[in-house]
Amino acid sequence: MTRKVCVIGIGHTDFNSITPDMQWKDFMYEACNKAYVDAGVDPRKDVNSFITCAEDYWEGFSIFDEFVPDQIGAVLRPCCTVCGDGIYGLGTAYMQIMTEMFDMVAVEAHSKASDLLTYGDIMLHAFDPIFEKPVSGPVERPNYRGSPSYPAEAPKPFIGSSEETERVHPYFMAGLEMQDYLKKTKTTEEQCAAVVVKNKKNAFWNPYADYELKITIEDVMKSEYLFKPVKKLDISPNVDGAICFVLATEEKAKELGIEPIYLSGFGWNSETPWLGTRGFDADYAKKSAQMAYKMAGITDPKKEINILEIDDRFSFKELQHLEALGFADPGQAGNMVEEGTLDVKGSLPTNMSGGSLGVGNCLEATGLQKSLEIVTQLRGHAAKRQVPDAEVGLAQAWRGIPSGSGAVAIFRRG
Amino acid sequence: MSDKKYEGMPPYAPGTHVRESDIQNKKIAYAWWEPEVQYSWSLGHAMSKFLTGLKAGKIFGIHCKRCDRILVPPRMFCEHCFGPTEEWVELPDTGIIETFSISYLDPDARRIEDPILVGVVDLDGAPPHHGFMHYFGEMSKDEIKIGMKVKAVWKPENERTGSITDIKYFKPAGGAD
Amino acid sequence: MGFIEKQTDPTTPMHWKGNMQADYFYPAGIAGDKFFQHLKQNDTFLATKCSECNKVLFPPRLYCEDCFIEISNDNWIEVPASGTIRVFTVAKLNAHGEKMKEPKVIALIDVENTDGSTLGVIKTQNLEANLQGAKVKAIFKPKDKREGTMKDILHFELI
Amino acid sequence: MKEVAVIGAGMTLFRRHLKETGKELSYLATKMALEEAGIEKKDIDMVVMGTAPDAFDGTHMKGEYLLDGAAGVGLPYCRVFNGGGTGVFAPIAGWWHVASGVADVCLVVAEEKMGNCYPHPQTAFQHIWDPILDRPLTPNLVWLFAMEMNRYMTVHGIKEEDIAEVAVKNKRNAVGHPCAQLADPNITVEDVMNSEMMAWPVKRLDISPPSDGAAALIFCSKDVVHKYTDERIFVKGVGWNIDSTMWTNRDLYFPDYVANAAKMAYKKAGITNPPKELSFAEPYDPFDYKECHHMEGLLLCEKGEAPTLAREGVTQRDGDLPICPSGGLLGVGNPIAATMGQKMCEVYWQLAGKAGKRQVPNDPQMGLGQAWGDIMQMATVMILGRGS
Repeated sequence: MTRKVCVIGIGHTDFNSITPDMQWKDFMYEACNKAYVDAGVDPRKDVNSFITCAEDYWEGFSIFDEFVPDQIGAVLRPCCTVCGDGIYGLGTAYMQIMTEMFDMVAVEAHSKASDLLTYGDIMLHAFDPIFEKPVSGPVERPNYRGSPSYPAEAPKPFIGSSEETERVHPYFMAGLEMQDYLKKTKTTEEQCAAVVVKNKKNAFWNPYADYELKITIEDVMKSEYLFKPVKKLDISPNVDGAICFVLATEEKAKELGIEPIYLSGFGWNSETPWLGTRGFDADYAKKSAQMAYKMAGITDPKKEINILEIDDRFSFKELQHLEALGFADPGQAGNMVEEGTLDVKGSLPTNMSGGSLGVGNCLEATGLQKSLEIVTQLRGHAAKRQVPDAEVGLAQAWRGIPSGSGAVAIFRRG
Repeated sequence: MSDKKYEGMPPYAPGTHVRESDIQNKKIAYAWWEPEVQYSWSLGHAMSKFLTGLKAGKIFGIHCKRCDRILVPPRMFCEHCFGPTEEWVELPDTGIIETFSISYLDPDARRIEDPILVGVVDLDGAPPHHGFMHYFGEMSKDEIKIGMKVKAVWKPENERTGSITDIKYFKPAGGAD
Repeated sequence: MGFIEKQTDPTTPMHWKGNMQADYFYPAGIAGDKFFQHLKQNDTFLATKCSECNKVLFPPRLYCEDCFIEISNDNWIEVPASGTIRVFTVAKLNAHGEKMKEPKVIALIDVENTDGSTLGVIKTQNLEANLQGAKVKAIFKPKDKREGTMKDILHFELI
Repeated sequence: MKEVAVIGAGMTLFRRHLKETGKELSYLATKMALEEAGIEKKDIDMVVMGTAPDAFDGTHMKGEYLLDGAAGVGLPYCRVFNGGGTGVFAPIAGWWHVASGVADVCLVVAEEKMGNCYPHPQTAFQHIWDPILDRPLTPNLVWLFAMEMNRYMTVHGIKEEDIAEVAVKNKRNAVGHPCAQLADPNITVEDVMNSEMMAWPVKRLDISPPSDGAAALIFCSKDVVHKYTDERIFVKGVGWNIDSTMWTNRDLYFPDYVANAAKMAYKKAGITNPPKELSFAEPYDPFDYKECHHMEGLLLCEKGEAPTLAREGVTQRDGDLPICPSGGLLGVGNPIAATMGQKMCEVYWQLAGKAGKRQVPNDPQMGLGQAWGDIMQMATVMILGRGS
């Protein structure tokens, strides 16, 4: 018999713009601990494999995997790091369980964005070093602070001097992509603003959301252009938060007496890393959804899926992703948000958690934050933001600038 | 299926070797980049207390009651039982050398004449093999050995900053093994 | 499980500073080397054409990422260092999140006679203008100052 | 669970600096593996990238940067990473992609370009240490190994000369390897013993060099293997295990995590007597003592016995238990994740009888590859074997 994989435990920390009282280890421990208690399992006895989703430069270590096992319960157990969004971790756990080697797998992802003093510079470091990075500004360190010294016998083979003094913030890519999206689909900036209004409003009903705001479309339209056409309010601000999921086989869930929420499909896909060759149609979202739909046996997503949590790290991304995932025809997602289709009472409630605009951008934990909301909704635990009769939900995340990669997970109530 | 004749796999070794001198003489095209990558990690309660202790000339461990184990360096949870740790314990600043190296390399991999003695101190009062990495001093490279009793040499109080370097090094404490 | 004690005194040490600083040199690669050696001597670009899908790839590559075949030496073509602005943005923040001394106009420029595009800084006085579809050309450093990097292109200018 | 076969492998030259970009190296290795398997990009369902610290190549989210060279454009592509363990962990991830039934054909690419970090990858290694406890002491990576080697030697009373035999063996084995960076047919134990002292007990020739390089491996499900090849080489077992971050809270003389990973893999492969049932092994040998340490962790000999086996020639290519017939990291080079080339690619080539001058005699049936990573805490093990 083929196995079925389900979520048996979820746990998360509070989401805050800064969390100075907790080291990353304590922070991860808190989330994992809550997930293990939620599932009623002992990580040292019951969980067979552990996965963290992290990138070195988001953490400040050359090998972050070193600093993981203790706080997630993985000492002397199989444990690994997946360099991707949290949904990549869920998919990896799914595959590990399907090999029949493991019955229970924990997946952790977190953002400790407030540990980063140079967020923009770190993101710039992800651009192609030969053709793209140099366009952003000077190649020499603009503020030379505390860098290592060099042996005299190896003078720096420095080249590429310029008269510039500062590097541009990598969010300029969002400006380029948003303009391309507006141009191609005739979506308006007001429609993108409506996404901001909706998600910031939803955040009021989500106790862990950190960026709730009562504003109007006019307020958003008046906010400053930072990367035209991206305005300050179109950008989701960073937040700290850690999330842990415990996945297991259906049999294990039954043994534990837990009402399972099935992870019935996942998918991920990547577009070219060359910015100049990329189509900017969120093709990664389209292809990863196709993979997930196929795995979950979904043929008509519009009819079969009740609730969505979609990457909205920039407001236009929510609309672009809705279209790529097949919930709207190109250029139509903007109308959906204006007509209220995406509200809690609409036919396709989207980002009830408040999304990244309302909760905050939690870097590689974004996909798990989206999945967290879907699982909470499918369990019927979402209180004031509860979508009635939600049976099937979809979580989607993008890996952020400058990548063209993203992942999708589909959850189903048992 | 490939019908290559295998004289020794890999069948070929693609790649173009570049010598250090080719780079210095700029014989190949390349790009340069100096990333600005800075962090301010939250210390958390355990490390905060540990560093505050060092500043006061004390080494703090913490007791896991379930495992009956003193953890040093301290942390707020025990990685073995996954439970919380509870009772702060002040440990003596003595121990034995768990292992060591005699390093002729400085941090940038440059050679040095006067070797650095470095290793792990297995602290007294903590379970066997529990301690931290530090320097050794007031002993020669011929004297240092595993199992040797050592004692911390602290910086003067006004020079301490709340860092592992508030201890200058560990010196011989006298008495063999 | 959980914590018994937490940090309650905000005057105790809260943070530890550090970095991951290092300097990097990136060989431009087999294709990149050819491109930049050309750029040192010429005011034009090189691009590569995939013999299978016939796409003209810019920046030039050793291989076509879709067809996954190597691009042979005779499929290198010379193209003008000019193009059309596909999209642009006026960036006001620097990497530290502070206001830039002067807003920077960055565009994705479809390079003439190719299927690819490049990021480029546009020198323009009018920050309000819609630059979509505008024709631009690369302005280079003088030949004797060129080092074979993207920095040899000072900026792009509207034609 | 699906049985998983290996159908192709590839690797590039290993050198301190290579002219190719990381993308181009990934392409060259991938291309070789595709050619050997006789398939094209369109046949691949999913891609796994294994590449170690971003701080070597100097690109944040390095997996995303490399993906076009690894045939990842338009495909499900993900990167796994656990320091030095990645070289065998990426194949393990490739295995679960296929074993789970999610992919029929999975490409695994491993790449590293340590030369980008200027002037020396040592700068990046400084950032693998705990920022609060270790980095203020400005540690050098070699210290870590020196401390572990010292502990290992002292507990068992092992002589440096015996450990040096390992470096001699591997650098000589590498002579048959076209990608090798440090092959030396004439090296002797005296050469190793007289080489420059780095951090006692570690000397220059005890260490593998930093390198640029890439490797690739292709896995497919048993259901489809007949389409591609007549060879039948299967993944028999996998195992991985991690120990605590607090490396100063355990005795370094024996790697429990290696033993755990090995037991997991042996159980899966149904192996009860590893030294007898394995035809050869490729344990991770970034330092010569590590080969011994890992042989013991892999339960291939008693604790403290491995250097004796090296001295007595048991681990030579024509010995009873050939260890690192590829030349290992000591001979071929150490581009961290790309050491998949001397580990899993080599095990495949040996079992397929394609290892040429490096071929282990007597028709090997089962081989093991192992890597080790993070801060002396991660072990990854994979066993390949011939099947029908």
